[in-house]
Amino acid sequence: PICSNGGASCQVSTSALFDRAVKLSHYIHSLSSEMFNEFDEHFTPSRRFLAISGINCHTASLNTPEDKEQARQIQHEDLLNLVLKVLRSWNDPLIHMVSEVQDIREAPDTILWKAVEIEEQTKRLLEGMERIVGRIQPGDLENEIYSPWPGPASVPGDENSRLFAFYNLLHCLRRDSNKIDNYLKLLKCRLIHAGNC
Amino acid sequence: PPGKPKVTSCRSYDKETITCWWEPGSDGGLPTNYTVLYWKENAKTEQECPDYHSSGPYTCYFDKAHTSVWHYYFVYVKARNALGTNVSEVFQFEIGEVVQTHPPRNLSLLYEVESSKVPYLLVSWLPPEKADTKMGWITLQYQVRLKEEKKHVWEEHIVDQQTKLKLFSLNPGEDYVVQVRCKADSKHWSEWSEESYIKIPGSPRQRDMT
Amino acid sequence: PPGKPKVTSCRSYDKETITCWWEPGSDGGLPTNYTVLYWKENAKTEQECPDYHSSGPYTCYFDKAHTSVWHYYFVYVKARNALGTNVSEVFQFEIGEVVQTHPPRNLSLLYEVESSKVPYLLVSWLPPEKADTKMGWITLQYQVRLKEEKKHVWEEHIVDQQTKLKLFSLNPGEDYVVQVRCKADSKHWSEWSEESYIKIPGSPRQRDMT
Repeated sequence: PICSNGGASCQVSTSALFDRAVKLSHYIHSLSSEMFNEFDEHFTPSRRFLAISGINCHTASLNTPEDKEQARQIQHEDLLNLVLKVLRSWNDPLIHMVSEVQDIREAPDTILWKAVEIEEQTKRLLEGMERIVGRIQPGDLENEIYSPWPGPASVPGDENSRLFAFYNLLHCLRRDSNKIDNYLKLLKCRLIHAGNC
Repeated sequence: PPGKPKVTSCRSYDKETITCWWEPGSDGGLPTNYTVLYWKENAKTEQECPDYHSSGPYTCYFDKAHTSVWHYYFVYVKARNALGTNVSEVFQFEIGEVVQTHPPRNLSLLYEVESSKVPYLLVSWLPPEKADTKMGWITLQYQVRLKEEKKHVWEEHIVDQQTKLKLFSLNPGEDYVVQVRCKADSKHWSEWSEESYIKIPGSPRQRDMT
Repeated sequence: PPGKPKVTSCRSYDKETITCWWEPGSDGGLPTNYTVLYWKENAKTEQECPDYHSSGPYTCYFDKAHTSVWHYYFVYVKARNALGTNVSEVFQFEIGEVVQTHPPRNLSLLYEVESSKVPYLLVSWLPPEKADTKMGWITLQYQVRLKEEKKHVWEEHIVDQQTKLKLFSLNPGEDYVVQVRCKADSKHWSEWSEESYIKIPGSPRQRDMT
């Protein structure tokens, strides 16, 4: 960009913003998948938790596109705001996750490192998304409406319920990080490459 | 009663539809009826397989209308005959875990020799059939492997989303075989593409290093 | 008043942190105070340099917490003494434009002579320190150069993302020097790596003086 001295044109290109956001979302999702698989192999080998009580994500109330057709039909402004909402919904749970993993006995160090890295990179991605949304829809940064986290759903002192609450959180993080990654790649193709990636 | 049937695996080639494969148990010679049933995460009721045929015998095909990405699926088979019934283990998955695309297509090789430059082999290909990379619904990582035909050790290169790769260090006069495969977010690489062959032109040109 | 100071350049070695270098103007012998100030794209207020020391004298270091990949940066220096103040031009950049990694490491040379094969020099190296290529945050392109020690003209080869290169038909009996450097997404090549030397076996060819 021709960037005159302090002029308005001095801004990171939208294409570069999306490039960096997609690299981050891809990285966050691959870390989340690895962390979920590691925890699953270490603590819940037969996934009995899942079969018995199913998964309950605090972001389930957010109306996210669930297949390609729905994703194709949604306006990009709405999809952008949705990504922002999902990211904001994870602010508190990620803080909890980092502290919680340090208290889980025998949790491998690699899980702790990933939890810290995910929290740090997600904050970074949120900053980037706010830039992108601010760029594409100036003045439209809905700040308050997102899906607040009700806090850990575990019974104090009950190790099993605590492990399951953490398992549920990791599973939802894997799922939501995949949604964010998928939607960002869609948006990048749509907005930067005119639907022709 | 009938032997225990089994859901052997489930795959999505495009992250838009799903196919599951199943096997009957022993039927002891009695006419036995098989029903594939499934429920989705947080669903109140289970449903029957929507299509037993499109993917061939002993399969269940979930078309786009019956496929949603970020939901867990629980699939099992029920066998029933005159002596009673038996059910398989529940096969559970999320689509992201079972995406395995078809292999990349149209693998082509071009040996480029430009003056004063190190020659290289340009390997290029097309994304697999049915994988919508254009819209960004699926993002693929590719892996190219090559080896000298008479050797056994493959040299592998990971390529992110691009559909071409320059390979520099090939031995003049040798025959090479090249393949490529791809992977969406999940753990499953596609099959390797068909093999492509090329003979690297003869002994290298004399170098004039004035 | 003090002479005009200057922000001479800014670099990011890892696309995660940034260092800027600056020079004071003439101070006419008067004790002069220098302040490095910056603001980010759309920021309402300017801030002072967070760290004048980590990168050495006359620098300003922005650690991860102060480095944003989403914003343009505007950096300038203010000089103040008893006679007045003076400010530098504003140095503006976004991180993608100032990435210059450290050079590649562990450059190694191996002359391979296999029967029935054309001998070649295998040049291999490791990515630079601190360049996080695993996350794909930085994609590097490499350039190798080599020449006969006693000659002046380098032969240069771009090798995309691979970390090795086979060079054929080097002159037997000659001493060669090899270096490698790399470039991230921006325009700045790293420094050249340290030189590596090798003598190609065999006796030098008689030069054909016809």
